[in-house]
Amino acid sequence: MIAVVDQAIDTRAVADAVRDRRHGAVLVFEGVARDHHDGKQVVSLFYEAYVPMALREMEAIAADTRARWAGVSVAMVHRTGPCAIGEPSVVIAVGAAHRGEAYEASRHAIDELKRRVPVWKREHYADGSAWIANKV
Amino acid sequence: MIAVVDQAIDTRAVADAVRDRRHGAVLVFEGVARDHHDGKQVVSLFYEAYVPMALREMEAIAADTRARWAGVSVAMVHRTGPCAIGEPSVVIAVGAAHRGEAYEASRHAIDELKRRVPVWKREHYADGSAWIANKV
Amino acid sequence: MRVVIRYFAALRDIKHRVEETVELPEGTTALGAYAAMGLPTALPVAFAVNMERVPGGTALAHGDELVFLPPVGGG
Amino acid sequence: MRVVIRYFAALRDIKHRVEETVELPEGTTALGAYAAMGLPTALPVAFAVNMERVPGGTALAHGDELVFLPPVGGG
Repeated sequence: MIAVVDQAIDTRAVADAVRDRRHGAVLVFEGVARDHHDGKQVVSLFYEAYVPMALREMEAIAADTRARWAGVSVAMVHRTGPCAIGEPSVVIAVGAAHRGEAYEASRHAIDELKRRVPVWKREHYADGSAWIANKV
Repeated sequence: MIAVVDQAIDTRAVADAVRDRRHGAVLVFEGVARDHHDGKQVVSLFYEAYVPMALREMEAIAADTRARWAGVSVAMVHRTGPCAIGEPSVVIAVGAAHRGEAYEASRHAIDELKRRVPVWKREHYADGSAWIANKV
Repeated sequence: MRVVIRYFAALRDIKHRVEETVELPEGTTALGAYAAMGLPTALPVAFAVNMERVPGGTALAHGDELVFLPPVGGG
Repeated sequence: MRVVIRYFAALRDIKHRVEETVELPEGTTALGAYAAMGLPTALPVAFAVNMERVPGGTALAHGDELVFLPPVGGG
């Protein structure tokens, strides 16, 4: 499952997409809208995506992850539009035979997503807003 | 939330136990009963625990994890009794401001759980069963 | 040649548009198109043509979809 | 002195019991109790007294709960 959605992400569905009788570990990462950034109080987030290219990049990251860690399953869903504090903006699920590869593959997938998937984040504060880039 | 339960683990409830407006990452690890081990086909698993000591050890691991990674939240639930292939035997949720500490704290918690929590696993095969220790 | 340009994030705010179809001289590069649209050269944008990241010096072709990518913030 | 012993996993299979209360001479150690129960010395067990891991040489006290811990397999 690779998707960009404009409503709340169903984390359980993302996790269920990677389940397999051969897997001993399922690791689910949720990137969640948090109420602060660089000392500023954040009221809400807004995500914008270049959707068709984002999907291509997410598919490429999933394929690369499966190639590096043979046998793992990967699902990734990113949200667009307004995202309230506490809600996930991205969910990545990885299933693997053993936990070591689940942790490595999951970390690789989220790091790559943050580096190259064309999605932009606007933080809203009490007194304005700003587009915030990921640290490279 | 630290618990030992004798029925299916509610993964969502474990994840929800660590949610916090200050967290930007929630990482949920599920250890899942898998259908093979060392080349043998596994039909089902059975877990036995020294419950009061298991709870003490899990509390100690959670406290140690929170001490090492300040600000993280930790929840851990282990299951006992029969566990069908594909069902989680353990769920560990970690919430953190940033993903780096979520991955490190989660990995630490499951590694420690596997090392020292008094829980035993019996694998059932088509032709018998055996108690299986974690690799040290 | 005719090229479709789509704008996102800070560039959408500046241009007040989501997408436009423009006529550009043959041989115009991605970076050339960026300058031709009057966008601030100080912005550290990357370029995607037909959803592939390309260097700024890449020459555009008729029918291309061109997107200027500000630093991403997903996750 | 009286000590409660609880058995788990392989040891429960061997003893066919979950728990027993035994009378042991004063000064008996955790390891001594293990031998006194006729359990196979080849098993690599650890010891818990009142839910704390202790060395095998630890002397038991009246009222202690003693558990022999086979290698764990949780997770």
